[in-house]
Amino acid sequence: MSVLANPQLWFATLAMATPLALPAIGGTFSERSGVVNIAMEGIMLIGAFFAVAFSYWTNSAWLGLLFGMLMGGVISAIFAWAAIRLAADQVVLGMAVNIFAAGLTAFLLDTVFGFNGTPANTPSLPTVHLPWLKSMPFLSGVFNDQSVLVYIMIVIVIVSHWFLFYTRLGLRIRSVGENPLAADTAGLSVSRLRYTGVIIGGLLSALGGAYLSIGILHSFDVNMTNGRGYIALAAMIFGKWTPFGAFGASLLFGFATALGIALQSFNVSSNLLGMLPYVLTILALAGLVGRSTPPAADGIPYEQHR
Amino acid sequence: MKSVWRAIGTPVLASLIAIIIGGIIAAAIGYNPLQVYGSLISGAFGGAIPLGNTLAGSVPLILAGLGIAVAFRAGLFNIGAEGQYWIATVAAVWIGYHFKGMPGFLHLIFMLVVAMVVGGLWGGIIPGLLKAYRGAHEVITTMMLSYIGILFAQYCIEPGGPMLEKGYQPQSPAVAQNAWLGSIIPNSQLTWGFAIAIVAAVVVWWILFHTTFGFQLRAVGSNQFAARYAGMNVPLYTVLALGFSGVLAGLAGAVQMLSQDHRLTQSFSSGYGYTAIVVALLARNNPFGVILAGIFFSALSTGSQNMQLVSGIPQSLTDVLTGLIIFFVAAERLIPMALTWYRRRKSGRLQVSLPEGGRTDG
Amino acid sequence: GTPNNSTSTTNNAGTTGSSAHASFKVGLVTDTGGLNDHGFNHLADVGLTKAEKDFGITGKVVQSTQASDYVPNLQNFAQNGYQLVIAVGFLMDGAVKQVAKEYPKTKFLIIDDPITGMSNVTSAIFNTEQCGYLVGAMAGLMEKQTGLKGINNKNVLGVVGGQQIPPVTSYIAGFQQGVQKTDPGATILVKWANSFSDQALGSQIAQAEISQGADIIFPVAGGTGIGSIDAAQSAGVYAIGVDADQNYLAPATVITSATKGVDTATYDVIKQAMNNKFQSGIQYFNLKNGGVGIATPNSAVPKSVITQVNNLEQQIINGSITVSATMK
Amino acid sequence: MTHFLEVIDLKKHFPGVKANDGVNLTVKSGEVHAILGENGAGKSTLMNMIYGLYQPTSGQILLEGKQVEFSSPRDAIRSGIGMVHQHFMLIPALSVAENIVLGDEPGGIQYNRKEAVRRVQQISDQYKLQVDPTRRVADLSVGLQQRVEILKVLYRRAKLLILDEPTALLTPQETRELFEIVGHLKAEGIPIVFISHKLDEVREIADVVTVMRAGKTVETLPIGDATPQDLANLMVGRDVVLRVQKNPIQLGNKLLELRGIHVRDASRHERIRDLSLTVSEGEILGLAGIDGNGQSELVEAVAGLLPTTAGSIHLAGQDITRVRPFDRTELGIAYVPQDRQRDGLVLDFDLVENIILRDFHKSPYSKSGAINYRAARAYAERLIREFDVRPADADRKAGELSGGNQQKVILAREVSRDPRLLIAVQPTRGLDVGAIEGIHRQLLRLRDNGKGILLVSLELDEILSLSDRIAVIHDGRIVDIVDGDSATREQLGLLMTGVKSTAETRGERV
Ligand SMILES: Nc1ncnc2c1ncn2[C@@H]1O[C@H](COP(=O)(O)OP(=O)(O)OP(=O)(O)O)[C@@H](O)[C@H]1O
Ligand SMILES: Nc1ncnc2c1ncn2[C@@H]1O[C@H](COP(=O)(O)OP(=O)(O)OP(=O)(O)O)[C@@H](O)[C@H]1O
Ligand SMILES: [Mg+2]
Ligand SMILES: [Mg+2]
Repeated sequence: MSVLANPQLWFATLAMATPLALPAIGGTFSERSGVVNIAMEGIMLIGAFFAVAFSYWTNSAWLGLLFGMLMGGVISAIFAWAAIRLAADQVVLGMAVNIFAAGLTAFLLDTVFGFNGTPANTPSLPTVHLPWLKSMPFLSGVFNDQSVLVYIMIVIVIVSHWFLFYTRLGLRIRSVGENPLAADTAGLSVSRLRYTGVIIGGLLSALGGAYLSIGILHSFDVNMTNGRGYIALAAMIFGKWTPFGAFGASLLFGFATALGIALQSFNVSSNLLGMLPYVLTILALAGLVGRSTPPAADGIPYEQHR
Repeated sequence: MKSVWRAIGTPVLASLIAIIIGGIIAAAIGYNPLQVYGSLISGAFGGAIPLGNTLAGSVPLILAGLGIAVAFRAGLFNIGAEGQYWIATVAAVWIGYHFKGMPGFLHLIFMLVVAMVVGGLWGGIIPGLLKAYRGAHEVITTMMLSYIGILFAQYCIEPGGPMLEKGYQPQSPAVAQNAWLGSIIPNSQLTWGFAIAIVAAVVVWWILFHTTFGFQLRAVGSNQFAARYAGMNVPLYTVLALGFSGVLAGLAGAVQMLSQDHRLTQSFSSGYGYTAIVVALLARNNPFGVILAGIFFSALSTGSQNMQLVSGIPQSLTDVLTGLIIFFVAAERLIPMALTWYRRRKSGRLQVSLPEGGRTDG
Repeated sequence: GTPNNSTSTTNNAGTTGSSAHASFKVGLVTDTGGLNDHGFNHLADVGLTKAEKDFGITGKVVQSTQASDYVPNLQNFAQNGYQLVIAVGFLMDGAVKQVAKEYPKTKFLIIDDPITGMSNVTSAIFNTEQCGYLVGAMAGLMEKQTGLKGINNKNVLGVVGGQQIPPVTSYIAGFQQGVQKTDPGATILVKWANSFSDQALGSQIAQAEISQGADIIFPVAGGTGIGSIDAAQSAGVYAIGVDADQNYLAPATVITSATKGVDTATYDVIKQAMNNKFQSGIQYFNLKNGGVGIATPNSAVPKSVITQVNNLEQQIINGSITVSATMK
Repeated sequence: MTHFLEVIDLKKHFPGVKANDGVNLTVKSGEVHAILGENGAGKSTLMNMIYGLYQPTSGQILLEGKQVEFSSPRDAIRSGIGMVHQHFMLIPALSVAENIVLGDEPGGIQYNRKEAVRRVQQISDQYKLQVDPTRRVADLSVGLQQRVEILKVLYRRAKLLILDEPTALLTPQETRELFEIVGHLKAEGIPIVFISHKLDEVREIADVVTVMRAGKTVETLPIGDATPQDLANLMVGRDVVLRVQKNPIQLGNKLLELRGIHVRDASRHERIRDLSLTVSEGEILGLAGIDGNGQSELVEAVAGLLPTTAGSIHLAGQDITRVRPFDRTELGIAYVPQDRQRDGLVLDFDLVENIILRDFHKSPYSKSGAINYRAARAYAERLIREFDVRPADADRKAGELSGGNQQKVILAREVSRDPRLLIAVQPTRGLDVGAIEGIHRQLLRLRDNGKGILLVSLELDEILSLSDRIAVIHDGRIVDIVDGDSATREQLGLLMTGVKSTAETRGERV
């Protein structure tokens, strides 16, 4: 059990959960408004690339972050337009965005920066060190020196919960995802609310991507998200389409990954250890979490007979 | 005639738009769009060998795509065809080299059947049971089992792994050669696996639309409440539909092994399971549409390789183009919408527009 | 240097005229890792590009997206009259064997895979266990030196592996033996990422090793390893680059790199083929012929350490030390 | 009185259907204007255009003399139009209060939940439409959901009110209260458009009535002293029999016996307690009760969709308590479920597939697992003709039919499979008088052929005119069983509140 007592394990849990929790909460916004979003992977890549590229060009990681999110927002707005206005199949669109984003970021990386990527001196976001935690070595080991985005992520979890469940706009977004026709007859603009949900989702997914490229690392690499957007999709469902649930599921994934790394010291096949997050998820899902029911109108384009 | 046009015309037009936009992009970067597309088409269809390779590449997409379409028809999203493919492949390969000296034809059937059973268990029965009795969402379970399946296949041929063959290469022994699927077009990769894919599409179509099994599967998929009231066993059909889906993904793996790879190697990034999702959806989950969509995507893939060779376009740019094409095919409404807009603009110039009351948003 | 030829030389290649260089066409097929792999695909392309510039030949690269592309891509080059086709990676073993048989007039070079008995195929095998040995020895020496900045007294080294495949394990095998030679008491942590492109994971694995006391990290994991170097830099410990000189990633952190001359091998084989000196069979690239090596160490490495490592290098070259390519 | 709303030559064409084909309508301030018409005549379509949900193909809508073009209900709401829709426009996952205030929520950025609950409580008290504002709509019975729909428009304080079949699911008492509300609003000068198939109600409350037929308005007349018969004939275009003749009862053996059953609903609440009931061959047993007293659980238990926690169910002497739903249908039980779109039809399937939804596995519709579509189509086409389903197109998807025609499809399917026992829940909900007549005839024909029928309905008139015996359910128990011929509305109304009458009863106890 010395493995579990090592604060590094929990540090890694939090660090690995962040790039899952952000897109998972983003996806929660999108799906709560009724738009199935499996484009998180692609939008993360976009966010990751443009965050580091603009960090380099503007020489400011914060500006880079802003532009990275902005580009994620732009891509998700286009996605939203096709999904909402053109009532296109949302799953297909999501896959299209993923393929497109993977190609675009790879192409831009090669043509703009060359195969070795952005220079090593590209600025990245600061880490947070809380001196007053010093007295508690374990907590200090878990929380100190995490990227500032880890803290921002925790704030986002709380704000998202408040936003979805305690504000007027949140109520409206949820109602549109449950029954757009009813929301329409209540005088809400279904399309506007869905745009809102999808674009918030895009911003958060891009933030998750930026966490990878300028949060814990200093460069972009082709396909550097490595399927985290898809895991985030699972975390979103696992978390029953709530911010705290998505965060909890992300923590589980982060923990299992970190544990898998830690346990590699014990001479077990790394391929078998790599199964740990997935096995744990299935067990947790089957044993504890139970049924997760999506928003009733999730994935169904709202087509008015106008 | 009109319905045929509606079914085929819009996707074709949409692809054209994507192709034109892609051409503009290519030209802007400095490539000759005509050469780009010429090389794409000739790489995919220009001659017996490219055509054979395109058709060969479509086989796993068609088979896995059929599986995903079946699940969608039952209202279920099987996102884990990739892992079902690999776990079934492991089983088929093991059967293929472990039982030596069987008559080739029987051995072949044996492998296909085992792969289908394993794929069905992995993709269907486990997630199906978890969904039906524990409420676990199939997107998560199929995805997680997919990762586990891929890791298991990797484990089989890692150093010290149970299926590792002695030698420099980290790979399994090859399946008995007399069981390999024979080639249709010499020097191309096309084997009788393509025929299996076509037959599978016909069988799936027939099962979905002409049997009581398919009837119940679709009823459960469209409205499980009405299906319940009609006495159908919804949990059972959840399990069966996912199982059927996994069977087809498993078949895809076995056929690919018997046609192309013949053994487990370290190439675990086929991506067939993901592309097949797009294939199924673009085909509107119609089995015959899956054949066309499978060939279409395979052509994009084989053609893009030739495109790199002839026009020097990097692989990443062909991904951009592929993404655009999928996007526009999905957004097929763009065309009627653009037409309406165009007509309105034309007629708007003739008439003085009326003042509108109370209009706030569109 | 010139690679030592282990098998016969074929001089009947025929079509290549040494004057008409632009008509000498070389095709390069990457494996699914693509040109961004921070590894052999990229380096092979570097070698090809250099050959294009130096000799005025025509070079073309096709990046495979899936395993089933290998055969058609090789065929396509052969079909289009490319005299030399380069297949990067042992995954193309079967594909090269098949296509080389179909196109006996075309020459093939396969990287990292031993194919023998085909007169039109040459295989480049890199004895990366040798350079792995040297960086291992260097790391061990650093560990033993007390008072070096950034080195703790725990005597732990961290290895981050991409996947357990021969091109990776040979480096690590050498590294283990090198450490064993200079610092037998050291602990070597070996962890696997099962990915060559997950920088974030590479960073986490390195951090886990650092938390267990590792102060020199040796990633052999393509893009994943870039993340490990990044983590080492953030934690203020050292790292060792791989494949190419990766010092540019973090000049103060990367003390040296174990290099694998895929670029020079590619370049050399192109030159051989152009000059009708194509040699079939296996060509070994090792310390002796400069096919593998270590990059110039940075200032963190004491002179004495460098001297001892150079010593060991000589011993490997003259055969008094043999390094095994098999991991413990 | 001024012309508040004017509709001029309005047309709405759907692919293949001219839902509205030249509608003219004038609604004056302070009048209750009824719209009558057969199922599919185009009433709801018209209202949806006035409400901005559909855009007209051509024609004009004038509000207070000014032409309006609503691109969404948002615009209509801004112009002061409120509408109760025929099909619920509710969000089951949200609370009652949230559903009601949605679009005009109290609070600033933050949603003021307390204030919303307070306001909803206040109007629900004021209009005597009691619902608990904090409950989830999904947990409400349909009757309560109907109240929520009505509260929604009352909350918005509309200048023009459209009520599209608002009483279909209300108890007589609730209907009374709604009419009082309508009376108040009318007195305030608010015009009300009222759609109903219940002619008595129309006569009671409307000032003017407009009749629609096949997408056109055919006549507008003051209600005057038009009898229900007159109105019925006007809208159907032929003589309609409003109250069908019943033959004397020919009681056979006991068919369905419930012996002391207990049933829990999906959320594990016990909704049926120790209930016993018998339906015999050749009789119609009416089950009367206020909605939400266990009717749906009772039906689901008989169908096998909810397990009984105690007691047993017998069909013709055979214990079927543990028999699977599939086999129960095989044994001859047929259902007309309450929620036709949810439980009765697969809206994406065409009529052929919907008509064989239960019998697809039987000859001649299938043989050893393969479906015979030719036989199925022939059968479907026959039923479409017999039951006058419109449009008579077997290839049409069920979702494209009007509500009344959807109901006809279900009835056609269930009645024609020649069941031993038919359980019909609200079989004529939302149907026009002509269609009701047809369905009542079918039910009686079945009874006269010696089948048993369990008729569950909130409509006392329907129960009274069809039932041989009437069981009254309250809080999961049978309060009493009374004779169908002698029972009165008042007697049933009292029983439905759980008070056992002192009058002589003829019901048997098992
Ligand atoms: N679709 C939307 N996208 C983004 N924000 C929205 C959307 N709809 C409403 N909002 C925001 O919600 C709040 C209330 O919305 P709005 O004022 O449009 O509604 P309303 O019913 O007209 O409000 P009020 O009752 O205050 O008149 C505002 O902060 C508005 O900006
Ligand atoms: N969205 C739609 N698409 C196609 N056809 C439609 C649509 N909505 C209604 N229709 C058709 O338009 C016609 C009029 O339907 P509508 O719902 O207005 O009838 P109604 O008079 O309200 O009938 P009911 O009394 O059954 O409610 C019907 O034939 C119906 O099938
Ligand atoms: Mg209607
Ligand atoms: Mg308002």
